[in-house]
Amino acid sequence: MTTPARTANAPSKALLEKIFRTAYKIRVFETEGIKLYRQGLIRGYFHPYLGQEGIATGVCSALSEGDYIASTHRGHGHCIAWGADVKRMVAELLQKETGYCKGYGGSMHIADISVGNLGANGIVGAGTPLGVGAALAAQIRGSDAVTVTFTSDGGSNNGTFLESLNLAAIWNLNFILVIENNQYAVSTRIEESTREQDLYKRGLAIGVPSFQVDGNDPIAVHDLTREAVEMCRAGKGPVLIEAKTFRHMGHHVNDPGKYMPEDQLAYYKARDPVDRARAALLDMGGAKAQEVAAIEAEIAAEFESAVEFSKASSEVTPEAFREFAVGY
Amino acid sequence: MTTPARTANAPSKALLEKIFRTAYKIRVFETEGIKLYRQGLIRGYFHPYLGQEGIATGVCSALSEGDYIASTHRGHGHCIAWGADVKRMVAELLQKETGYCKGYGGSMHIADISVGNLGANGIVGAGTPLGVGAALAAQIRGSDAVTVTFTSDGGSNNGTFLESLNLAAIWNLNFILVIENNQYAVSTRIEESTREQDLYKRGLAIGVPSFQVDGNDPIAVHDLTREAVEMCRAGKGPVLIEAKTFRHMGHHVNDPGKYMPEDQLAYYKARDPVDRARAALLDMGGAKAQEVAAIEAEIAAEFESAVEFSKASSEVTPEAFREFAVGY
Amino acid sequence: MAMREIMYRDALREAIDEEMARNPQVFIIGEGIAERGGSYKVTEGLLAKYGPKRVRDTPIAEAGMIGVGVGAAIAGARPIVEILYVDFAMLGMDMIVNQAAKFRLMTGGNGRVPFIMRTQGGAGGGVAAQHSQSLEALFYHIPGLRVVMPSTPSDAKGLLKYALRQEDPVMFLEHKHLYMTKGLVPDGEHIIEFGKADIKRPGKDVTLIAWSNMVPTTLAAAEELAAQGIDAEVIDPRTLVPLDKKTILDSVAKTKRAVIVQEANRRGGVASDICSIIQEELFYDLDAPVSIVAGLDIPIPFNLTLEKASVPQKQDVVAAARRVLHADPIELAAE
Amino acid sequence: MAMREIMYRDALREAIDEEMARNPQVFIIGEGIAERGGSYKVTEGLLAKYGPKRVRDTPIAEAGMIGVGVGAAIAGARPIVEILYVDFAMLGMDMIVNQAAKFRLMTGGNGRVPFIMRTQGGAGGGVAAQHSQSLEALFYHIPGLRVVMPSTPSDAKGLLKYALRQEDPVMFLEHKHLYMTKGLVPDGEHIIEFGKADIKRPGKDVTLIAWSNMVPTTLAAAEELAAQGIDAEVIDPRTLVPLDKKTILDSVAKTKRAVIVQEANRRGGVASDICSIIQEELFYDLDAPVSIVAGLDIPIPFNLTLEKASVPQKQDVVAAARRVLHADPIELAAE
Ligand SMILES: Cc1ncc(C[n+]2csc(CCOP(=O)(O)OP(=O)(O)O)c2C)c(N)n1
Ligand SMILES: Cc1ncc(C[n+]2csc(CCOP(=O)(O)OP(=O)(O)O)c2C)c(N)n1
Ligand SMILES: [Mg+2]
Ligand SMILES: [Mg+2]
Repeated sequence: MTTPARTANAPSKALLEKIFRTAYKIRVFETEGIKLYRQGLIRGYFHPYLGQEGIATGVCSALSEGDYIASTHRGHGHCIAWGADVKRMVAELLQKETGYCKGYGGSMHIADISVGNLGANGIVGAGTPLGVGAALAAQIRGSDAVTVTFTSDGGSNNGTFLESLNLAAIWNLNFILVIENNQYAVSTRIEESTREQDLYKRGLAIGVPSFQVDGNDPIAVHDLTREAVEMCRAGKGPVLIEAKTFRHMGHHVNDPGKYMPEDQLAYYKARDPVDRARAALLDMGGAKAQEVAAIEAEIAAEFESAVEFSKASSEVTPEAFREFAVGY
Repeated sequence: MTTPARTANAPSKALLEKIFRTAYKIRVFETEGIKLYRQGLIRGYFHPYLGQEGIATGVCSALSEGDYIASTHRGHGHCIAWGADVKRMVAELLQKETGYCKGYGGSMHIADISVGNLGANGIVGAGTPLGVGAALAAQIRGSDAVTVTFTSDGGSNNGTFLESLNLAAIWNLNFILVIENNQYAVSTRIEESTREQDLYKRGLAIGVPSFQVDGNDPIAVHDLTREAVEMCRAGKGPVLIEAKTFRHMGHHVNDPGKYMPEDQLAYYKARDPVDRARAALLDMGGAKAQEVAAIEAEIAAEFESAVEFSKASSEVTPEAFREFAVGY
Repeated sequence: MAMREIMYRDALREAIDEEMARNPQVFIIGEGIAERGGSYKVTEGLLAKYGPKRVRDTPIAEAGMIGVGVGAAIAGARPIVEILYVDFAMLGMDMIVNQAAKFRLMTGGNGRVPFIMRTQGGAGGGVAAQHSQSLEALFYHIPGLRVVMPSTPSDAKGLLKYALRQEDPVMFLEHKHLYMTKGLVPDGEHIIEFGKADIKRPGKDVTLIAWSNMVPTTLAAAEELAAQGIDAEVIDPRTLVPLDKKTILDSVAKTKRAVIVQEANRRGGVASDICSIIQEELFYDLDAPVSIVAGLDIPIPFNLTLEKASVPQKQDVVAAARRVLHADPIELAAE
Repeated sequence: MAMREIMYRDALREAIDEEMARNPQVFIIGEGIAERGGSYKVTEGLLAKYGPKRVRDTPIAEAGMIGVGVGAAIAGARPIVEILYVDFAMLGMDMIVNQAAKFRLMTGGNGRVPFIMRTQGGAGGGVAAQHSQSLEALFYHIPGLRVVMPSTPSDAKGLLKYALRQEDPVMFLEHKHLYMTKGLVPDGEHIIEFGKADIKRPGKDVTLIAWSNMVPTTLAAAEELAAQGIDAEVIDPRTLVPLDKKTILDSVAKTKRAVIVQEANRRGGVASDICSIIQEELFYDLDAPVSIVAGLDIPIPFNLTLEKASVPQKQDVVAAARRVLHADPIELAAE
C-alpha cells in the first residue's frame, strides 16, 4: 500500500465543526429515521449508515462545488454529507411530493442532479460506472470537477468494478472510488466473499493509485481524500480509497444482525466516528462543550421540523402519476 | 511474480513429439483453413491461432483425460490440442452434418462435451464463468478433474474475469485460467486497454497464485501448467497463468493487420512456437530429420483427407432443422 | 390422495430437498441462501442437511453466479442459482441469453444445459423501481429457455421438481407476494410436467388467463363476476414456455371471449403474444376483441398508492371481463 | 429539396458528424471506432476531425461502456456508445434496464438520460447464434427506453440526429445488411421526429408492417403482389417506441387486413404486440386475423441454408398477404 505525502498543517476549527455537524446530522437522521420506520411511517428498504458516518463525512468535506458523487443502497449518509436538505430527504422517505424524487424513488434512489448528486442505487456496484461516466462528461467539458463513487466491499466483487475503474484509469479521469469496507454483505462475512480482504489491492492490479484508511476516523478520511483530489487535479487519473469500517447494527432496519460478533462490534463502537468527530472538535478545535451541545440541539430540531414538514406534505396523486406515465 | 519450483527432469522424447505434432497440426489447420476460407468454402468468422500454438499445445499436454477446457473465439488451436478429430472440425467449418456441431455452430462454437471440451465462444470473456462452473461441478462430484479456461487480454477486461475467478478462489476449485496475452484486441493495443499490462497481477489482487510465461515456448508453458495442475490437485485452488504471445497476422482472415508493428511481428516470428517445438524434438528429443519430415507429411495428409471427407459430407436439411426447432 | 396445507416457500423447499436427496448432482448457490437460509426462508435447513459443498453462499456477483451455474450444468451437474430479485438477473443476461439458451443449438443438439435460475419478481411493499419488475417477457422471447411461473404451493413444488429432471435452462420465476400464501400440496412424489395449463376455476361465459400473483387477483375477480351472474373460467398456464396453447384455445373456443391479465407492463408483454395466438387461431370464433389487463408502461414508483396504481387490481379484471361480455352500456377505454 | 444518394453507413456518419460539430457535449466511444473507424466504417474520420477526447476506443467491457455512457448522460453529456453486435448488449442489460430506463421515474422526473446506444443486429453471413439476433423486443418492453430501427439512409440520418437532441435513452438498432445499401438523403439539416411511421409504399388492399431489414424484403413482396393484382401498403414504424399507432390503425382501418413482418423469432416479439393493438382497436373492422411473419423460435444456425430458413423471406410475406386476402383456395398453416 503506497501512501501519499500528508499535509502537516492541522485542521481548522471550521473544518472540524463542519465534520462534526455532518457526522452528527447523519447519526440523528438514521436514529430518528429508524423510529419513523418502526412507526410504519417509512416503507420499503432502509439501510442505516450508523457506524460508517466517518467516511461520507470525511470524503465530502474534501470535495468542492461542481464535483459529483454517486452513492449506494446505504446512501443517506452520502446525501447528507453532500449537503442535502433533510426536509426533502425525510419527505422522500415518507413518500411525499415534497421529497427529492416526489416519493417516486425512496431511500434507495434519492438523487439531486442539480447539485451533482447522481443518487443512491438499488443495484450493488452500479454507482461505479455511473460515476466514471460523470467524470468522463466532466473531462469532455474541460472541467476539473472530481467525481466520487461510494461503493462497498460487496460492490467490489461485481464486474463493473473492474470494467469501469479500468476505463477511468486508461482515460485519466478525475475519479475517486471509495470502497466502504464494512466487512459484511448482509450476513455474509468478507472472508467468505474473497481471499484477499485488502480490497485496495484490486486497484493497484490495474495501475490505479490505491490507499487504505480507517473509515471510522473522519479526519484521516478527509486528509486522504484531499490528497486524492489533488492527485486527480494534477492529471494523475483515478484514485482508489478503501475505508475499513463496521455497521453498528444489522443490514437493514429489520435485520437484528445477530450474526455480527459482539467483540468486533464492541471494537468498532469504541471507535465511533461521531464520538471521534466530537472529540476532535473539542480537543483539536478547542470548542466549548456548550458550543457542541448547541450544535446537537440545532440538528435535532432541524430533524424534528423536517418530520413535521413531511407529515404536512401531500403525496403525488394517481391522476398526476398517470399523466406522468403518458408517452413513457 | 511468484514462480513455482520447476521439476528438474528434462521432457521425454514422447512428450516432445506430442508437443511438436500438436503445434504443427494447428499450424497446418490454420494455414490450410485460411486457403479454404479464401476459396469461399468457409463462411462467417475465422480467427487464426497462428503464432499462439505454443500455448494450447503446452497447456493441453499437461492435462489428463477427464479434465475440461473452455475456449475462445480463437479456438481452433485449443480444440486440436485437446485431441479433436480434424475431420469433424473441418466438416464443421464447411457447415456439414458430419461436423462437431452438425454445422449449427461453426468456428466460434465448436464443442465436444463428450470429452470435456466446453467449446469455443463468440462472447469474449464468457468462457471464464463457464469453466469455473465445470470446475465446481467436478468438485461437487468429488472428482479431482481440473478445468482450464483459455481467455485473452481482451477477456481479462470483462467483468466476468473478476467475478468468476473470485468464485473459483473462495471455493478452492481446480481451475486454471490461461490468459493468452497477444497484446491486441483486434486493432487495439493492450497499452490502450489497461495501465498495467502484466495481467497476472489481477489474480494476485484476489489471492490467486498467478504466473507469467513465454507463450511462444511450448515446453515452458507445459511445465508451468503441470505445476499449476499439481497445485490444484493439492487443494490450493485456482491458478492464473498469463502467457505472453503475438498473432502472426491480423485479427481474422480478412484483417490485413497493417497496424501491427513490423519489428514486433519480426521479434515474435523469430520465436515461432512451432519452430521451437520442432527444434526441441530434434535437439532435446534427439529425433532424426526424417522422423520429423514423416510426422509433417502425415499431418498434412490427415488434413487433406479431412477436407475430402468434409466436401463429401452433406448438410443438415431445412426439414431436419425445422424438426429440431419443434418445442424450442 | 392425502394433502397437506403448506406455504409456497415450504413447497419450494420440499422440492429442492427431495431432489437433492434423490440426485447428488443437484446443488444450490445464492446470496445468503446457506447460513441465513435465504431472504424468503426457502433454503432454510438445507445447509445443515446437505453441507457446504452443495449449499453455498456467494458474493454479490450475479453474472458470475449465473455463468458458473450454466457451466456446471453443461458439465453435467444440476445447479440451482438463486437470484434475490429478477431485476438483478439483468446482470447475468449474457450468460442466460447468449450461453444457456444457445448452447444446445450451437452444439447441434449434443450439449444440454439443465440450469435453473430461481428468482422472484413483482411489485409490492414499496421496494421501488429496481426491485419490483415482472420480466418474464424478456426470457419468454429467447428461444431455448423455459419460463415457469407458479401461482400456488402445489404448482411451485411440482414444477420445480420437474425442472430438476429435464434438460433445458429454466427461468423459475416466483413472486414476492406468494411465499407466505398457503395451499394444499399432495403427499409423496408430486411432479408437474411443463406445458400443462391448469384450469383454476371452470366457467362458461368468459376465459380469464393469468399467471403468478395475478391468479389470486383473477380468481377474486371471478368470484365477484359470479356474484354478478357471470361465470368466468380462469386458466393458469403455469409454464409460459412451453405454453399450453390447446387448453387456452379450447377454453376460448367455448367462451368466445378472453381477458389476459398480466402484472408486467402492457407494452411487449407475454399477454400480447398470447393475444396474438388467440386471434390468429380463433379469429372467427371470438365475440369480442381479446382484452389485456396489464401494468402501466412506466417503472414502478416507491409511493405505495402509486405502486398500486401501476399494477392490475381486481376491479380492472372485473371491468375487462364485463367489457368483453358487452355487459355494460358504455364501452370503457381499452386500457 | 435537393437530395444525394448515399449509403446507410454514410448517413449515420453524417448525423454524428453534424451533431458533434453542433454540440460539444456529443461524444462517441466503442471498440475500434476511433483509430479503425469502426467495423462498419460508420465512424471513419471522426477521430481526425474531433480528436481523442470525443472519439474513443474502448477495451472489451460492454457493461462498463454502457454504464459509463449512462452516467455521462445523467451528468449532462450526449454520449453515443457503439456496441458491435446487439447480442453483446446483453452484457450491459443492468445498466440499460435498471439504470438508464429507470432514472427519470426514480428521480420524479428531475433526472434525464439522453444516452444513445448504437448497435446492429440481424442474421446474415454465417456469423451464427451469438452474432445474429434481433433483440428489439427486449428493449421494447422496458418502459423508459426509446427503440429506433431505421431501414433507409434517410431515416438513419434523420432519426439519429433527432436522438441526439431529445432527452431519453435510445436503443438505436441498425442492421448489418443495411450499412452498404444506398438511398436518397435530403441535403442540409435533416431531422426526423420519433413516433412518425413512414408509408414506404401506399396501397389499398392489405397493410404490411415491417421495420429495419424486413422493409426491403416486404417492399419486394409488395412488388410481387402488385404483379398478382394485389395493391399492398407498406408501413415502416421507424421507431417502435414511441409507436405511431395512428398511422398503422388508419391504414388497417382502410385495408381491413394486416400482415406484420419481423426478423426476430415469433414468440414474444414486437409483432405480437402490434397485433394485439390492432385487434383491440379494429376488431370489428378486420376481414381476417392479423398475420405475423417472423423468424423461427430457435437460435440462428451457422449453416447458411439453415440461417436463411430461420428468418422471413419474400415468399413468406407474399403467402401471408394472400392468406389474409383469402386469395388462395386452401388456407395455409398460420406459421
Ligand atoms: C446486484 C445486486 N445484488 C444483490 C442485491 C441485494 N443486496 C442489497 S444490499 C446487499 C448487501 C450489500 O453488501 P455490501 O455491498 O458490502 O454493502 P453494505 O450493505 O455492506 O453497505 C445485497 C446482497 C442488490 N441490491 N444488488
Ligand atoms: C463481449 C464481446 N465484445 C466484443 C466482441 C467482438 N470481438 C471479437 S474478438 C474481439 C477482440 C478480442 O481480443 P482479445 O480478447 O484480446 O482476443 P484475441 O482476439 O486477441 O485472441 C472483439 C472485440 C465479442 N466477440 N464479444
Ligand atoms: Mg459491506
Ligand atoms: Mg488479444
